[in-house]
Amino acid sequence: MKRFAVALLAALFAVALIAALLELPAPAVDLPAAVGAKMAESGIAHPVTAVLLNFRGYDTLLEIGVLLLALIVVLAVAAREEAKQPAVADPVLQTLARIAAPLMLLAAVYLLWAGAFRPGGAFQAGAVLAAAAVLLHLAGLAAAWQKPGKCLRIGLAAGFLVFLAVAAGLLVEGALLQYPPAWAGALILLIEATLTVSLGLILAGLFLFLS
Amino acid sequence: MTDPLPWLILLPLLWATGAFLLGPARGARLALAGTAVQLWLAFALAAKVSSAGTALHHPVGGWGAPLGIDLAADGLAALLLILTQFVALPLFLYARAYFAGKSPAFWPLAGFLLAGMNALFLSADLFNLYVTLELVGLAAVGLVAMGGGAQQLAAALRYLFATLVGSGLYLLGVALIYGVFGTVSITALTPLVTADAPPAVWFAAGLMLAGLMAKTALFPFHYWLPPAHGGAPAPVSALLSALVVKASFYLILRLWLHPFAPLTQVAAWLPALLGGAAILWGSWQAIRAERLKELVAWSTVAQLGYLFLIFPLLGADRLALHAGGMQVVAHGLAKAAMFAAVGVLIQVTGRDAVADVAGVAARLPVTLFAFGLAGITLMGLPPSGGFLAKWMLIDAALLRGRWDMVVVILAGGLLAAVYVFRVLRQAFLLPSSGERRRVERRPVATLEWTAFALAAASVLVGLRGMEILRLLEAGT
Amino acid sequence: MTSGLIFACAGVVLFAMGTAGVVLLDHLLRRILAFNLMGSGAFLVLIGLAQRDGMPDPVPQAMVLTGIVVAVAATALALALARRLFALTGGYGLPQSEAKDGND
Amino acid sequence: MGFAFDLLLALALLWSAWRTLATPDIFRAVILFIVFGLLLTLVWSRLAAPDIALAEAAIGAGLTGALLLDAIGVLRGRKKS
Repeated sequence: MKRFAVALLAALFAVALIAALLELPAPAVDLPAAVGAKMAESGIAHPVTAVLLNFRGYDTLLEIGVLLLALIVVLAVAAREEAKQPAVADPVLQTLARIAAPLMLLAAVYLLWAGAFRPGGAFQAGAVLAAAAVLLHLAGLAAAWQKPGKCLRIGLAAGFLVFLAVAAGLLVEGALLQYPPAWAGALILLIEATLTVSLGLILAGLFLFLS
Repeated sequence: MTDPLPWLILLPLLWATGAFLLGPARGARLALAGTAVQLWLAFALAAKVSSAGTALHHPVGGWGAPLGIDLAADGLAALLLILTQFVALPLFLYARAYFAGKSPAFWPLAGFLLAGMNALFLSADLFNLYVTLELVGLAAVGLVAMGGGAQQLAAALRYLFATLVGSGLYLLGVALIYGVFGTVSITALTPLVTADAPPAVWFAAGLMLAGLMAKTALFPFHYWLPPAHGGAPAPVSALLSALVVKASFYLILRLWLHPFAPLTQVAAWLPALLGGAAILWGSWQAIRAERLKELVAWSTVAQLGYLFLIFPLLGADRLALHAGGMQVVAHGLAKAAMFAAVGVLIQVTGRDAVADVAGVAARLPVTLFAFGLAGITLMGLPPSGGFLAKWMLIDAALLRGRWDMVVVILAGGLLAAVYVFRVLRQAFLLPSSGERRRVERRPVATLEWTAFALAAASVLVGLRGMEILRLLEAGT
Repeated sequence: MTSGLIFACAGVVLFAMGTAGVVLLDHLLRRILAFNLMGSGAFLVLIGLAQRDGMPDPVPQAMVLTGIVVAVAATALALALARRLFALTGGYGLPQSEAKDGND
Repeated sequence: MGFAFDLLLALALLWSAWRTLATPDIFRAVILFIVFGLLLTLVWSRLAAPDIALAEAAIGAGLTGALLLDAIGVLRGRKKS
């Protein structure tokens, strides 16, 4: 009964909303034009990265906070689970991982560099780094992580801390995260580079602390 | 540190990360120092807002809305910022004594929770608000799960799915708003949203408000609250019940007043109806609850109901807005005190059934006094903040001839008296059995006195009502 | 009808499906899957609707990137809790509410 | 031509989502979810959003898929023993 009612409600909602979407006026505010007009001041040549790290960089700062927070919860909850025995080593997978991991590292560096003027950036690069770590783990070449030591903790938090430090430092001169145009490119690159490492560690950690 | 707005967000993020790196002992000290500075910043902000008489803005990145994200603080935001830091500071003292270094995840999670709430109060951008909602929601879920037992995990998961569906509905609303208007800045949207807006905007308003109501545990979306707030460790329950549900309520009020005012008039009776149901149902369940913390958690469901009564009464006389602001403050202080007191009772007796507090008053007078003072606020007796809130609410209802609401408000007060006295009667009048006394632990003084301080504040805040109402006038 | 509008409509259906799934399903991992579908639906509406005239818009694209990362954080958190609950109870589902609620 | 392709892609996306929720076997549901993620990657590139397509493939389908597969691996292993 409940099942049927919820399904019916969802279907009605979808039909009504789609009907509402088919007759919309043009938007009153033209943000893509505003982004285009300010691109030169952003220090970045790729519009999506410019929005992500400059125009709406504050969203990104909080989002890294969310990710770090999720990792802290995973650590707190998973710490009590008994350690699993290492995965069974599969020679084919091992060879594949040995070849793929360095290539993925290269791909991450490329993606980070590319983010300044074409699709790519810290998130994609970090995800590729994490994927490399997960692959090594699945091939039995890297153990699952136990409780993180000092170094690993610093690595996990470094990206967020650098981002915070830049945000706070810029308050001396102006608003939160207000990059001076001359420095914007360099500061964003610094943030992105540390973020790539930390994101790679955090995303890999979500997997490796759990398994 | 000229502008307090960004620092109220940066500081908790900094000490949260510090606590993650340095461990619980130093983390607790960082948290206490950081929160003390934040409290000072919140008061400084309130003073600035009051003297300016309008909202303060801070354009993040220097771009300004709609290209960038704006932070904005009006009287309502300043009030909630003060409340949050003011409640969190004693609760952190309490938590340090309660956990005694055993719960390493508490401090970083509490820091992210506070950062998320402060960011939520200050944001003037609908999508940025989505990120802050997730920050608050996930931190709160993590804190509930810290207990580690199967029941706590189940409660945390139930809470997680409720909060994720809530923010999912909110996000779809934001997507529709961006699609229709091309911006998510509240300031830019306010003149654009009118009563003849396309149907998609009505959908968006409905989705966003419904999602936030689910997060605020408004009846009938309250099912997740009693197990989550009743099952978490006492300092966590206090933080969640006193503050976290208020964050999503604040956002409902904010959106109701600002971009969506032309749309919401027609449906103002709906939240009030649900609020009335919450008062009666929540109080009834609190009266029937067997466990102490469950009783206090159901009382939160009931007390949140009062907040939703204000919507059809909002108007030029601002009585209802004042009543809402006062109720948020009074309940925040009282509920933090009550959970803190109950935490002491449970720690000392080692049991959590209402029947187990029999005769405990002789040994824990301070704690029971704190519970009673908090109860006075919840019942709405003078001179407490709760009295002032309910008085103004009744006044606003009478002005509009809403006798039905007056009846519900008075009935809610009586029912609150019943569940508060249920506990006090056990503690003061009934004799305790001797075999229980032997297993009891001695109370920790810090725990008792922080609970008492919060309870005393919840009563005394009624005497400072004028200041609070004046703050609410600034730019809201 | 542009690509944007088609996928916005698909996003609405996806969102409705996901929400119904989170509400109705019992298996925890399935509810996590349903939550991810729900989020993807909202992202599709955001991009599809903003680009209904066929022009790419970097602002919602950046928002969706943020949203994807938030979603994976929520998913990992949910999985950690679900796995821990499984280790304790041996069950995939949530035990019936201990609060006498009458709402389940 | 583009319209027909978009329509087919949207239908395939919805079908994979539906099967993800309706399939009785949880392992199969996770695999279908990964397929869904890959189809979504295609959708993002159709919408001229290559950044999202990259992120979806790496994070949405890849990492989330790996997390889920690992979770059911554990659940299955425990159930047998």
